[in-house]
Amino acid sequence: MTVERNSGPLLRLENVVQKFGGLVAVNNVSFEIRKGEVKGLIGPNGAGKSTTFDLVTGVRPPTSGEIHFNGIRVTRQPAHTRSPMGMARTFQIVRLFRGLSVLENVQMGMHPAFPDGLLPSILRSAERRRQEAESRKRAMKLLDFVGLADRAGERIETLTLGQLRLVDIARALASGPDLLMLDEPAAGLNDAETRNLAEMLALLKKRGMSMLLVEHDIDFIMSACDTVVVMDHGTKIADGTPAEVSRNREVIAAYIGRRAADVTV
Amino acid sequence: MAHSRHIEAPRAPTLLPVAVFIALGALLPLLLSSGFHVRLAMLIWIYAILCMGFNLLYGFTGQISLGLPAFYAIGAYGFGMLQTMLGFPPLLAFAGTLAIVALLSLLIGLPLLRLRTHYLAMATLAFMLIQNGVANRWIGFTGGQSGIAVPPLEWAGETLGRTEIYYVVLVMASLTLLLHDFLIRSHIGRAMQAIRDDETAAQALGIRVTRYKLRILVVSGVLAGVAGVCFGITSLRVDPSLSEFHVLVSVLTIVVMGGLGTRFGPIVGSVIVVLLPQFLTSFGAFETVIYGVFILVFLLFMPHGLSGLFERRRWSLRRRSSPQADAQAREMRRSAE
Amino acid sequence: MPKMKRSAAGLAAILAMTAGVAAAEPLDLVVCAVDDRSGSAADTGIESLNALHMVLDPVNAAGGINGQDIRIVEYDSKTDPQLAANFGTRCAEDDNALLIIGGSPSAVANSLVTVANQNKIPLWILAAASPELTDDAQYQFRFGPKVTQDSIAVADALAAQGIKKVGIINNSVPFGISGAASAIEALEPKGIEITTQQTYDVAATDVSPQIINLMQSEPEVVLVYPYPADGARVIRTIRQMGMTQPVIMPRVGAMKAFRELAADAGNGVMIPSSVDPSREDVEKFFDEYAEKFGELALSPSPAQGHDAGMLLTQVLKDAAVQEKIQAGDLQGARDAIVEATGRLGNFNGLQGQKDVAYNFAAGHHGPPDTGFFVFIEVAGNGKELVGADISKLAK
Amino acid sequence: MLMTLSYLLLAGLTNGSVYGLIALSLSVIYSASRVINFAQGEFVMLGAMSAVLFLVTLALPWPVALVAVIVVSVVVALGLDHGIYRPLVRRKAEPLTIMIGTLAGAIVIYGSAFLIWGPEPRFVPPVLSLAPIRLGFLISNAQQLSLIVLFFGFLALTWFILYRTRFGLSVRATGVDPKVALLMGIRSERIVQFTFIYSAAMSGIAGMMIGPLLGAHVSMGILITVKGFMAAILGGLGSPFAAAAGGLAIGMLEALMAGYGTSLYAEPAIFVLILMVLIVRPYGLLGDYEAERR
Repeated sequence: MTVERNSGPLLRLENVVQKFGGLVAVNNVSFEIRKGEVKGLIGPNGAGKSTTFDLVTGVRPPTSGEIHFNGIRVTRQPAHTRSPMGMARTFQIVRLFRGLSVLENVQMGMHPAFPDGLLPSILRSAERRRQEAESRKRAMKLLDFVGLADRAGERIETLTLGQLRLVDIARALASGPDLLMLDEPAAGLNDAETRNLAEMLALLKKRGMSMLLVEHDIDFIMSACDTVVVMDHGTKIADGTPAEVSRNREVIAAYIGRRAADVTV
Repeated sequence: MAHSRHIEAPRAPTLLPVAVFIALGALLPLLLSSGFHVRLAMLIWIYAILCMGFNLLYGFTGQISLGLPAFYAIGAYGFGMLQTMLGFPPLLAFAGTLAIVALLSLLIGLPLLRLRTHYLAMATLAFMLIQNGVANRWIGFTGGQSGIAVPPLEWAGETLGRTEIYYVVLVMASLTLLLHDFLIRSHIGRAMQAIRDDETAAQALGIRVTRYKLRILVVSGVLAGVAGVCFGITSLRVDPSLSEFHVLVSVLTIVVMGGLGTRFGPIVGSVIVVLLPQFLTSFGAFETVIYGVFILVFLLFMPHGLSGLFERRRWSLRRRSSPQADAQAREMRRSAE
Repeated sequence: MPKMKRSAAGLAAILAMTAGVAAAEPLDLVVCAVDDRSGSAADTGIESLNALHMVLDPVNAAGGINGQDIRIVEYDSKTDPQLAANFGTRCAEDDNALLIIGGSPSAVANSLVTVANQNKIPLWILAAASPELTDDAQYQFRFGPKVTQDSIAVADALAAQGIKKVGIINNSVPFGISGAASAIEALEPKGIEITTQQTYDVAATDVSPQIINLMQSEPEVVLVYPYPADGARVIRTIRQMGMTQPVIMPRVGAMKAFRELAADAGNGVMIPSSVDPSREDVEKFFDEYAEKFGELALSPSPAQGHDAGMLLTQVLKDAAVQEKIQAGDLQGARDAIVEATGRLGNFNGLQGQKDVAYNFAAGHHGPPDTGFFVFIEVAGNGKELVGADISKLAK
Repeated sequence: MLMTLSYLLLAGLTNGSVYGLIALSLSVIYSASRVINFAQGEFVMLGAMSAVLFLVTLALPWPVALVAVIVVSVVVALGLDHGIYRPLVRRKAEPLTIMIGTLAGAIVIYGSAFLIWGPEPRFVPPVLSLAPIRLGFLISNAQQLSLIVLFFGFLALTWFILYRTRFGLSVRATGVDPKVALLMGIRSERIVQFTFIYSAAMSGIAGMMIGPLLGAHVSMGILITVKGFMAAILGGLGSPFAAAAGGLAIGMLEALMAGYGTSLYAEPAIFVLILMVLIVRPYGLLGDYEAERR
């Protein structure tokens, strides 16, 4: 897919609203991600960050408002169209494919590049074989990048949760995205794994990868992100650098108060 | 996080076993003394064709169709009727039959693939019952319960003998096997398994889930049709019993025994299911119970079937079992469900 | 342990052992019985096989034929035509059978016919009623009447009594559907109007919607094509709703399960039967059968098995057949059996009216077209079957 | 006119009650385990066949026979649960693979019944009278009417168990989310075991009561189950009451189709109708409950 590169923001949300029956889960949220920017999306439980993430990744269309990616209106485009456009995501609950090996899981990220359909795949077999070889090589490189090259042939069941998240990231990177969207990548990881993840994200950032990061862990997000959007009760209450946001009174009020409640759960 | 050491990607499976199966098939008539054995061999290939379609659909894509026997029957009926009623030559009748089953699968699949698991299973079962009901009732068209005759295959004015027909069936089975193998070893097979394992994730990676399901449904329908045509040319008859429950039971038994989602499960399973009743005749009334117990034993103790025993060894040898990893994998699986 | 032996033989066969038959040795007298002994048509297959044994066991006990025992190889086709075709082929090619006996449901018989013609082996069909089975027949013969003969017998009787309007009700399994279809085919040329054809599901507990339509179509006579249990349901409902018309129920009406379930409602149900209970030899045979295998209703299947056994002993004794058997010429023996069946097959069996013979001559290969049926009637609240007076049809 | 219609409705109700009973038993199991039990019809067969054993062969009085039929059903149900369902669940088989397992179970049950009773159709003595009963201008009999009573009785009992007992609450909770149920201290295996037993008893009793009307035959199971399957998906598998309603709907449709349309093509036509309903409502007519949870 040829995308005309514009000079505007990579991702733009305009007055996005999502209602479930009478409940307003996302209320008039707008923000942007520039190229090379790492944006965090945080908020207490039920703030609407996961719903917002779903809207951006195309799990469901918003009730109203617009979403643009690379200057293209993607508001109502179904989920499967996002990856070819350059949007790749990971999942909070790791959703790797159980029946495939680690390598094959990563190769799946490159799927849209292959010929579509049965006949083209058979007819253009030379091209397909070359692509297949290339995709294996690239997938190995990505596995090497996340440090799991030696596990390439194994079933994903044999990996630890931390390793699974790394495979998920490698799979997302495999599509060669312009924007990498990570849904709570640190959830459930131990300290060492979290540090490892942070290092890797920093490396990706250094290579110029734009990212949207939904996270629960405030420390993780504050250190990893250029800018942070804070949501509460479905509304955006702050948008700025970690330093700015952490000084924001509304954020502190909303967050600290609720966080105490979170802890007791 | 740069890793300097270079690790080779694990090797992709080769075509060698496929070639071995086809070569065995080609040699078989030379080894078999009686026409009865050749007939059994033909039936094995016919069931293998039918079940490779089912394997692609359920074993690899996770979509069940209990209506496959209907397409099997329609294949045989279509091949016979296009020749006897419209005077088509066999090749044209073959092409026409495939077009009919493809179109029907598409028509059925478009609306039904929205259904999930048991609903899809029952809806496709309803399709089989409709086909069977009509085949039994519309006597003027389908010949009712005694069915219709399928004209024997001819070559240059001569009716083909059993061994020649065997090779016709073998060619069909080999093409099916190659297609089956091509699909599951290519990016298409990966996508199919991705859909089976997690539709949401597959969608997020840019796979057009519905379109893939529909394609595979059509492929499985067409393969069932091919199996039906092959049945027609071997048995020279087709009747409604081709879409009765026992065919469905055979299909399910074959994939379970052979191994769901394996490369050669349908062939291995067909060998067992075709030969087993021939051995079980000596058990008289115990036959049915033994048959049922057989399926159960395979389901319970050999989840990947006979074929899986060989194909999966690669996995189990490498498997590192740490309790922690196991627990986490379990947790992951549970939350994915 | 014959079981062990047979499975070992099967194993050897599957492993593609060559079974070289030495040319000079006489052939074994192997006869295959491929029939349904489980599934919905099991009774026909079991009864006919029992009767076949009743005839052949004494023959074997008395030294067989020319000192050779007749061996029956039994296969259960389970109402599965594909399985039947496999077994048929196995008989022809592995068991080196001289002929195949069996095939009671039409679909099974049909697939056996294909096998018989491919392998050039004689096939004696027992109960299967589908008319085209013996069209242009070469290798296949049948002992039971065609469903059309059945229907023609009914149509003749109805026409003779001046009946003009007949209502038909049948179940939705193949037996009911094709039975009704053949009845319609036989009745219409006689100028008899079909007032309605009603179909019901065998699993339906209440068939009154169909009976109401039947009643409102005001037939003079009702024809029913059911299985035993649903037949009883139908006849009960017919009588419950106050319909008093005569009811004709081919085949099933004679079955014990039907008569038990229908009880008093079954009284007067008429059945065209190929077995005439008033014949002495028939009565004697059924008494003997009951002694060996338990009480049995008047059913054509044992009679067919018996007649097949009788003809078989005659055919195997035939000089032309024996010559080929002694020479070890299997195909020759099979062809000779076909020829001998046609030649010896004009004999009086237990089926048909007294002194009416089978007609296995070329171009016919089955029971005679006339005089094969008698009408019998359910009486005594289902306990008895007696000769029927068909003049009661025209009230 | 009115008479015809009333007859059709009564027949629809009677037949629908049988389909509804099967659908109800299928759905009770499904709602706790997410598995369609292909062997459900075999319990109807077992009910009918063992009724012959207890009532005729052993000549027991019918209340004793009824208890014996229930015992047989429950024992076989336990075998199904422990021998097939649990081992498959423990090795994390897909629901459809478990369904194939129950199909194998059905073959084993059928094969064993064949060994015991042989292939002949049996006569099941009616518990109630088959003599005509007049209901205004309608005529039926006690045995037929008892099926309607049985159906609504079991419907009420199922409702009571599910909605009026603590145990029912845990059954429902297991159906909604086995993980949450586990947190609440509910062992879902226990619950599923109960649903197997309960459904088997229901079907066994149904078999004993249907037997005198349909006759008993070892291969009657699958014939009966098919309509139950269709009823369950027509109404909605996820809720026992929706499935039962599906049974009534099929019974009524069949009667009306036979009464006013073609009786020959009634069965295929109804299956076509069910497919069309599923196209519009993928989780059945009343399946909103399940659709929302996805």
